[in-house]
Amino acid sequence: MSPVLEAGNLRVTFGTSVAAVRGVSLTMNRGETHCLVGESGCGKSVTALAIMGLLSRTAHRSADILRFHDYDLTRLSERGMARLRGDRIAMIFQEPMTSLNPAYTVGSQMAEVFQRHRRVSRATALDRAAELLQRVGITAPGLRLKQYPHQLSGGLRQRVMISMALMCEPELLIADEPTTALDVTVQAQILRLLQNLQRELGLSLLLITHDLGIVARMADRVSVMYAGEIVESAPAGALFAAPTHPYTRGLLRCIPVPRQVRRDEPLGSIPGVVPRIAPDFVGCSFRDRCAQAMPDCARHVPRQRATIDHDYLCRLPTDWTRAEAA
Amino acid sequence: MLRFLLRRAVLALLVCLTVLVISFALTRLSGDLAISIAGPNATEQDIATVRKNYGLDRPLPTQFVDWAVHAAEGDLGRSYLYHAPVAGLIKERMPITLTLGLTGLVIALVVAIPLGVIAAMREGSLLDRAIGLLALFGQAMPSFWLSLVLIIWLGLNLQLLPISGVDTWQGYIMPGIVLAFSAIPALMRLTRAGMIDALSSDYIRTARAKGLSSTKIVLKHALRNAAMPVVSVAAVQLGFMLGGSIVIEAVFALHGVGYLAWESISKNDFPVVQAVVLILAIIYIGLTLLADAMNAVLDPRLRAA
Amino acid sequence: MKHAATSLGALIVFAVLLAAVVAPLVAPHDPFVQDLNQRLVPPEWMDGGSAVHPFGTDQLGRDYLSRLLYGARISMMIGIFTVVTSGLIGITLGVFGGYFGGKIDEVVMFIITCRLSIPLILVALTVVALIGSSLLVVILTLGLLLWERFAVVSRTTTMQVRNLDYIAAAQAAGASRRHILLREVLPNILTPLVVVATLEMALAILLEAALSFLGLGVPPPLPSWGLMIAEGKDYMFFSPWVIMIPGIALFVLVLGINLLGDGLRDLLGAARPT
Amino acid sequence: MTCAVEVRDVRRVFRTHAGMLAPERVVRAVDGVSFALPAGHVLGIVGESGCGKSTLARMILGLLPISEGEILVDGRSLAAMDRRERARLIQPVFQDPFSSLNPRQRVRDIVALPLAAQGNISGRQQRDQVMEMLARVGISAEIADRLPAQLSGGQRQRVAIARALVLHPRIVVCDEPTSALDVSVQAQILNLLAELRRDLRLTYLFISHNLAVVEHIATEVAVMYLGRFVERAPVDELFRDPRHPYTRALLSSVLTPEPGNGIPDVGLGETYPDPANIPPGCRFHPRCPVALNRCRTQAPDNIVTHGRLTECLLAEGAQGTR
Repeated sequence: MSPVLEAGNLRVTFGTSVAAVRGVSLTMNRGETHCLVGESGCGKSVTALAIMGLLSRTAHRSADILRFHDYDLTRLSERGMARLRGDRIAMIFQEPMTSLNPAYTVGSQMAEVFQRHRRVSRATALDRAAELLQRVGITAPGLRLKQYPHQLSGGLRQRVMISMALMCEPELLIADEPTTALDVTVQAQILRLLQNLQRELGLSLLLITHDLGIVARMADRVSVMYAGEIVESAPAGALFAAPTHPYTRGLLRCIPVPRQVRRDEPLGSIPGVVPRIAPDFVGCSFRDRCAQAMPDCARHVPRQRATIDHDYLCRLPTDWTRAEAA
Repeated sequence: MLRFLLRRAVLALLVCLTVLVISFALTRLSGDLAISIAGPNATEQDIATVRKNYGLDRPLPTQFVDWAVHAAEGDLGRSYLYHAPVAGLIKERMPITLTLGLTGLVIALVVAIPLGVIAAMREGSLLDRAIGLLALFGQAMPSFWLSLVLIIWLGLNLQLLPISGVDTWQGYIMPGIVLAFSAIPALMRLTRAGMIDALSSDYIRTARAKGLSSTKIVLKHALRNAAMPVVSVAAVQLGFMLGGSIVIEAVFALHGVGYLAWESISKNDFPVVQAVVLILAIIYIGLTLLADAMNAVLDPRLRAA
Repeated sequence: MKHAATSLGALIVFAVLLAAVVAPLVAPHDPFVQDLNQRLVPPEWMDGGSAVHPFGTDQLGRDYLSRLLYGARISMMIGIFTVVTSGLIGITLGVFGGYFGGKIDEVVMFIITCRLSIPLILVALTVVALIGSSLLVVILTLGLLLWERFAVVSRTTTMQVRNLDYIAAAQAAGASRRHILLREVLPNILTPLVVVATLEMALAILLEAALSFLGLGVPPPLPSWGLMIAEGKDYMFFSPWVIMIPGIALFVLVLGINLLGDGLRDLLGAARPT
Repeated sequence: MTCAVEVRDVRRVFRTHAGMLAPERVVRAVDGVSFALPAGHVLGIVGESGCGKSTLARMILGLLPISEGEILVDGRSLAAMDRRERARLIQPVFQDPFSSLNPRQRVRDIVALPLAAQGNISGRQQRDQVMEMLARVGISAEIADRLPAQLSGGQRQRVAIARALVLHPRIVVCDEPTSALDVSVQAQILNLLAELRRDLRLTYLFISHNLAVVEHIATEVAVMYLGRFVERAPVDELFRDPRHPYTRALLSSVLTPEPGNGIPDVGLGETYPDPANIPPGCRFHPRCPVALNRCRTQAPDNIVTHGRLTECLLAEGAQGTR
């Protein structure tokens, strides 16, 4: 089966001084949830926007491969890309409070995407919108369609965003930190909804988050990003069972986990801060913060395989973690 | 909600009252008004007569209350110069000033909004900078001087337009253009800033992610939100333009309210000055209320939940 | 290009300021001396012009270049002193309203609304007409009238700053109100106010010219640029330079101030107040 | 022994107006909170946005007037204290390190402010104490001359902590001190706060929406919902035996990094809390998965069972089922 989305050596630069994405490769299969995880500024959102063709004009994108089904996205015109967006590839964003236009009703904004791609009447589109609102667990869709965004709570707005994204039954849904702005209980509700929809509709979901808890609960496959690169990529189970890149391991030790607290014992932490990366940077971008760094880390870093579908970007051998544990 | 509207109304009334006091106090600044009215060659006797005739020998508070009560009834006093009721004079002249103001506003909006939208869409480009420079030129142009230059150029050299008066509608074109010049920079900047804000907003990103056409994104999603502040500023600008038309009416010899006021100031006809200040203030307050109401209609967030 | 525009603005403002300061030293003639034999002499570059009067003479035979240079003094004085007066009034009102909020803010807003609703030029004209026209009266009148933008901008920026946590931290640190207003709030609202100051300076210069043009600003024979245009108006059809020269001077000075303001806004990263 | 902080039935009401045609909103942000915090303890206050936790913090810091009730700090009424005295007792650390430092001042002046405000400390003493405190929070001397814009988020938060501690206060109110930071930096700051508390014998009021963080640093936890503490207990007990249905929902929505467990059903409905419109009876009943009829009318205010505050009519029954 051919992949839904395939990216090879995707790069995004802003001007001449900032390389936001530096050679990202990833493959998404049908019905798969792929989590892109990393801290702020690591390039995960830029990667998503680059796939969607939504980068600002100051950004420059290049890729060896960027395919969605049979479409070569690197060659597609803006008009052609616009025809895919909202129809076969949909996206939802972090801020449900500002992602809906305050001047139009929920119904108008939902109907417009269906009308654009399906050339149907407004009434048909509104019927479809009501159906989808119901689908995402909104009990009074007729009322909600007539309301303006400011009349809805954050959780409801994000449900509206999700149902709007699903209007045209897309195959790929990109969700960029969809629950970061929400309260924890609402976050759980929205994620559960996303997970159920993904399974029922056979969606391919590219979920971008900084929260390893969400990753563990949602992902089939995980890619950990640091300073514009995917430093480790593996199936979720393998990644949490045997994290191999020093950054992944450090990150996991930083999170306090409920009911596993050992008081009086400090949390693990990673010293230093994320570096600014210029386009001509060579070597491992994590080396300044890494306890295992060695002189060779300033040279080109090889991508190694831990297992058949688990790879990482580091000079250390796969079994270095055993030495660390000892 | 009723309480809020009531509050606004009381506030507007208070502002009117304050303006009333200010404009009254203003005309009493010079000390003895009677001396000014009687003129430079008047004798003591003349001044005393004037003082008696105009009721200026009464205590100030009495004069004020008397004037205010009459003003509230629509009687704005009598002009010393025209020997006619002030209210009638203003009523007669107002259409010219209003037409001029509206002409100026329409020209300003027609020029400023498209320029602002274009500048925002090409933010940072040469075109954007050229438009910005144009706004600076407009801001720096002394309106009375621009009027004179236009009179020489369009009126005299090219003989395109009449150089004074409003016997035909063409008479409004030149003064309208000059008046518009003063409002264009602010309106254009506001449109541009609003459009830049809107275009970089999350909901525009959503609209793009939905695959909408760029025309629809700009005209339906961005402009609608950028237009909201422009509406209220346009209303306020109209108020300023009516007040500022005095200079332009003087240059083009348009016998509107501004011209009347200028004449009255030069000739110490203070009942007229007081009345014009008051009327313009009331119009301004009315326009701001109108702007608020229009915003409440345009912006769903300001409507009742 | 942006830098060039800012530099040009600064250069213009500096040049006019310099002209104002050194006018007595460089002016070729006494700006007030009339020579009825030399009326309406065209500028040097036109037919009939001479190097004796590089910018020609006016209807009373006064040297136009000298009058222009002395006129710069009036414009700069008006611009600077008006902005100082109106800035003090407006910033005080705005900061108090924005910081204390509540009833105090309501009073400030009321004062601002009253000021906005009285027609500016009309009231300025009336005041000057009643008190008598002099440079000082014009400066004071404009200073007392042109503060509302300072007040509006400093009020809104103060309200924004007031809600930031460093103000709360200073309050929690036990800092006095005086310290908070002068050291925590004021430095952080100054940037947009610098831009307002340039806008108001330009406006004050234009208004003085307009008042003088209408015959109720600076009294003759002072060489205000607005007054020069008014006096030349009757001769403009046959001697257009009498209005073109002071008009262009006025336009260039105001443009320079605005260019400088725009550049400062970009340099300091402030949003332009509208 | 006097408590470090004692709060007695404190309330705060806000009135806001959205626009010309909108009705006035009356928000009861804090609606009757009482607690006593002994010195040396850490009270973690958890709750969702809009529950009133930051309003409560600001009232305790004396930054916001109280509508009703009383706050005692170190046994004395906050209202009766002058600003210098209050500053010596209680200090804040705020959430957003980008807005909590004056962008126009250098780090050393920012940290010196509480000392300078006391008015009786010499410049030399101020300098010494500032440098000592900066060193203590891990900020080197060369950074002391920088402006906040030149620092990273973590460094800024360290500066904010140094400013809070430079007067050696007894109580520090931390309002979401790590939620604006990345996880790797969050861990550094949490460790620093824990270390400083131990060394300087501080009492913390630690406000957070992140239960895992609170569990890590707090000795006792209060769960806040629509302006009230609905449950309060020592940290171990609360996490081992949550009694209020809201606490249980909060706990179940924490996503631990355990792959394969899926997303739990927190059991809360579609309605969201609105502090301008607090429901009658139990304020949680519209979302509560186990609400009974009487929950709609009967307010479970101040129900204490077995020494624990649990504002739930079903607390006794719920306890039995566990």
